[in-house]
Amino acid sequence: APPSPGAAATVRAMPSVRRLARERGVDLRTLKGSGPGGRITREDVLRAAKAQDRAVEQTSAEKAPEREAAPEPAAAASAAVAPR
Amino acid sequence: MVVGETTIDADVVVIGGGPGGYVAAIRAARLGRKVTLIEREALGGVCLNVGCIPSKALIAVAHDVRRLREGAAFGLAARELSLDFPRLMAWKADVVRTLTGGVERLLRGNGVEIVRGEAFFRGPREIRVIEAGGEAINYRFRAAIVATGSRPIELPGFPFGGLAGRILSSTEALSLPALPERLVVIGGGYIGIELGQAYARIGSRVTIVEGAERILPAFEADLVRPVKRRLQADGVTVLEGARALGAEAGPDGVHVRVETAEGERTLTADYVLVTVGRRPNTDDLGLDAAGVRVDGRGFVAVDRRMATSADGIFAIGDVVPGPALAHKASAEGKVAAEAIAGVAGAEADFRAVPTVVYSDPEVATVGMTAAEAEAAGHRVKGGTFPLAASGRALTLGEKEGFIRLVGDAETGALLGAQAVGPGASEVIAELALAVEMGAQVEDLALTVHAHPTLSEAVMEAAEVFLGKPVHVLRG
Amino acid sequence: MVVGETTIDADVVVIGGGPGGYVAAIRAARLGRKVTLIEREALGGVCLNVGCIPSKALIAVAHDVRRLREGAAFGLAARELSLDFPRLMAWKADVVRTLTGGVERLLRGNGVEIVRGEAFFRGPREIRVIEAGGEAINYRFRAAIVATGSRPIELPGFPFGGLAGRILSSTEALSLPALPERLVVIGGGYIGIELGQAYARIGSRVTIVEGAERILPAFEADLVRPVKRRLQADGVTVLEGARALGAEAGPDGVHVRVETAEGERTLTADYVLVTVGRRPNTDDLGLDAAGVRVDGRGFVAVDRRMATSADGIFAIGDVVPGPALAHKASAEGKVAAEAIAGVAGAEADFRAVPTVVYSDPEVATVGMTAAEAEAAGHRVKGGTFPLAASGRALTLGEKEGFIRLVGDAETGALLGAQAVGPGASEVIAELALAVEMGAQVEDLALTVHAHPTLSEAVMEAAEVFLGKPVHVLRG
Ligand SMILES: Cc1cc2nc3c(=O)[nH]c(=O)nc-3n(C[C@H](O)[C@H](O)[C@H](O)COP(=O)(O)OP(=O)(O)OC[C@H]3O[C@@H](n4cnc5c(N)ncnc54)[C@H](O)[C@@H]3O)c2cc1C
Ligand SMILES: Cc1cc2nc3c(=O)[nH]c(=O)nc-3n(C[C@H](O)[C@H](O)[C@H](O)COP(=O)(O)OP(=O)(O)OC[C@H]3O[C@@H](n4cnc5c(N)ncnc54)[C@H](O)[C@@H]3O)c2cc1C
Repeated sequence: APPSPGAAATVRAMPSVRRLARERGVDLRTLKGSGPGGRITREDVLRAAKAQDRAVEQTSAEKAPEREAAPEPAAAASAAVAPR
Repeated sequence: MVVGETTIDADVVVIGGGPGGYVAAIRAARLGRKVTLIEREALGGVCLNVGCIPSKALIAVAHDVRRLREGAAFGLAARELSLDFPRLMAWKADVVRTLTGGVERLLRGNGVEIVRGEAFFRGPREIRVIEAGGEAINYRFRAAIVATGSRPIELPGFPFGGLAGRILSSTEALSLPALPERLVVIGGGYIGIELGQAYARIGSRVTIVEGAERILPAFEADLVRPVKRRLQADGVTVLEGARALGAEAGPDGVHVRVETAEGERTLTADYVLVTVGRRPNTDDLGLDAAGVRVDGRGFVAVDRRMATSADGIFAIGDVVPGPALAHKASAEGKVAAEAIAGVAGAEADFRAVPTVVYSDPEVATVGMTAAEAEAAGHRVKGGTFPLAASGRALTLGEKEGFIRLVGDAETGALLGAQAVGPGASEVIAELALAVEMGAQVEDLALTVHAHPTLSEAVMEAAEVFLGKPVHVLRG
Repeated sequence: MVVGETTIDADVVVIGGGPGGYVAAIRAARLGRKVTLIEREALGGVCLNVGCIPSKALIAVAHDVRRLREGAAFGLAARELSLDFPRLMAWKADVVRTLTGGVERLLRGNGVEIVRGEAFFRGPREIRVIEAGGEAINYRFRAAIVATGSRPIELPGFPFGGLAGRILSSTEALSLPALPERLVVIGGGYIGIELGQAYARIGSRVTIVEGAERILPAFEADLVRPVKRRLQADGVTVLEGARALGAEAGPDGVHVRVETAEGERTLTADYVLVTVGRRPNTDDLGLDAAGVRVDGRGFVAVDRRMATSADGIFAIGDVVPGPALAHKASAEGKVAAEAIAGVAGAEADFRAVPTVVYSDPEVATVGMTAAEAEAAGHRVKGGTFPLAASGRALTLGEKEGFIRLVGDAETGALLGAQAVGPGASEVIAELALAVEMGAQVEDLALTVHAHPTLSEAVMEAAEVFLGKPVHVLRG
């Protein structure tokens, strides 16, 4: 059967894992889920985050302090409304 | 310009104290922000004061009345059943008061400053509030949340409050001085159906006029059928594909002219309730001055963080696109508050926002319908279980309805679910969780469900989906 | 030994047509096996005939009565509320008949052969059935499932049927000819509480005598407190830490002598209902001859495939250890059927078997209690939300109760949940799924719950757990 685009577009992961991925700046679409039914697990995200962190460390050490914040466009906007 | 006007430096300003605004205010305060909440009418917004809560209170009692009316089947009989309508209204007001009082206590307990007045933007960083006394105060804010909700749409020819107060919006219909003998409801969406059925049960003669081909047009036809049957059993006249043309005062009540397939008819009523939709409260807010983009229908455009086009200004609830539902407003409120407070990963990333119609039987849906799933490119498979085969439904004497699961035939993933029947409003919670969790339909089949419950039908529907039904011969 | 007795070669033989056996039979038949089901009494077993179903039917009507009795608060009043008890019994019988008829149709529709008679093992591969007429048939089977269920335990001094039929088990209590004026219930477990409360509501004067320190001793004390308060409001006298010593016939009814902390008392009753537990039906089954090992209390030992110590013989439901619940029986029945049919991975691997008490308010639990979680080595964290803060509970006029989540403080995983309140029987379904899915408590908080529902309290309790409550000030 041809791949169903809808199915592909929907990344399967539970809400807490999706939240974790957003927090750690992991794009779930790039992961392959190790859970039942191909679900992406907490461990999958943590592993990806660690790999990402390592990659960042290796390529640009000066970016390190920003690692904890979400590396999404969202981060800039949220800084604008944070208390001074 | 007022002379000597005050300007206050504020941190987070929330405009509107409904389920969107007050929840956002509480969450932001908990996260350490200094919050000012502005409300022009009543804390709790539409939902608590003139929406979800009073309507469900009325419906609960109307349900009791129906149970009793039909009680003879199981041996229950009341010689003279009477309903003290003012008492009912007083109880309902009590429930509302308890809850709105609770909201006020929660806000204050979390250190939220409550300002009574009407707010509008004067610029990208400034909100002006006209207080009850007419005094104006300006707030310079770091972040603002627009949570001003929505209001009923008027139908041409049926101005609210018109014909000497006989043309009602849902707001007035929830606070009548006496039980209407004859009620015409224009609009068979969920609000019209809920209120029309409730009034019919407590004693009004009710006619529902729906312009579309059938009532509850937003829902699939088979979900609505059991509701329509019940409405008819309740004595409600349902006119579908019927257009309300106008209303005139007659000697015996309001005359409502209606165009149906069979020609024009005139309905006579004590009250006419118009429930044909709601529109966002965004017109007098000065959103332009703030740089907040609004679409052609008045909805505020937001991203997944609930941020508008204007820096530092967020919007949630009925003023943004999507279903106008209290729980959506609250969920978005939490996201906005967390985004403002800089919580990493705060995003409105909901797979499943359940919708409930508190008709009897209840209708509840979550996620995709089969049609939507197909449109999204899935090869769709369904699994349906009828409540007529549910032990719990039978012991309740309520066996009309079914639960349907929609899944992906290839992956076995659950995509959505639809339910009609008693308790559908609660059964949908498990299904919402399942969709959010990315569950396989099989997960619902393998989870032990208590017997006898209505939720068991979820498991049974899952087994039908999997081709191994137990309590039906074929799915 | 009978001359000329018949021996039939059978494939799968199921002994017992309760929720364990009939579900196993259907599943095995669907999987292509030839199934013979043997039942000595009525299809549907205890649950459908004299257990879950008739008790819940009675409770549903008793609930209506209570709603109406207390209806004055919201304006509902009936001049003369009357209950036609024989009509109620007839309706209940009707519900039972519909469901057991359905079971028979499902069995036949799936090609299951139904044999009426009493079965016992004659050897490791042979079952003898004594049919109603006294004729014996032997079945040589490939696989057998023991699903013979359980029966009520007698209390010394209170023989069932004794004192001229005034000492009852739950079976008789569900089919009385007339409403008892005075009912003494010995045993305040879930069956005693459910039936005692129902009878009190429809008009009996009820006294419940519980030997343990408190009623519903299997449940945590705070879950039981709202039930006890309600029982008292219903006019039920609850004697805790009280021992029933014996019964004598008196001129005005049965005299029941009870020893309480305050000394001996005598209660006078029309009927005495004894509900002090159930024991497995394993004594006259010839299990020895078949090589099936049974423990000291009569339960059949099984592995996760529901296989007994004897090759090809499986056991499920009330005859095996674990909670005596219909849904557990059915779930095990499916496992046994699939194991027999060679389905790979068929195992009873349930994390969550919900337990429900259909008292009012309902009590429901799933997974671990805080104490159990601690004993299992978890650092435990809780999150509780009171229904007094639930909009739905208030609109129902039923605000007693709460929902509590038990989670692991370190990992945030949900371990279990307890609920008491209206609708707890349905709310528990979401929680069971959550435990089965290995959900984080956070998943319950991030899933949008419809407003206003009782299930929303699950989300709120999760937010309390996470330290970010919305609708309470502190958790
Ligand atoms: C009869 C009825 C029944 C309903 N039943 C349900 C239901 O069962 N479930 C459900 O989910 N939804 C239900 N709804 C919909 C639900 O009420 C709304 O979706 C919800 O109230 C939206 O919340 P909100 O916070 O966005 O806005 P609102 O609740 O509309 O609150 C907005 C608040 O902002 C205030 N405000 C507006 N403009 C200003 C201003 N310029 N300055 C200061 N304050 C301002 C208003 O006074 C109001 O209090 C029902 C609605 C109706 C009418
Ligand atoms: C009043 C009451 C209320 C209850 N309410 C609930 C509830 O709400 N929810 C819940 O989950 N559970 C409830 N239960 C418990 C539930 O009924 C049992 O857990 C369930 O019936 C067990 O199913 P089973 O298939 O193991 O056995 P059973 O239902 O006991 O069925 C066993 C069947 O085997 C037959 N049988 C026995 N021996 C032989 C033999 N030698 N030959 C042929 N046939 C034989 C019996 O006639 C019977 O039909 C209740 C029980 C009672 C008494």
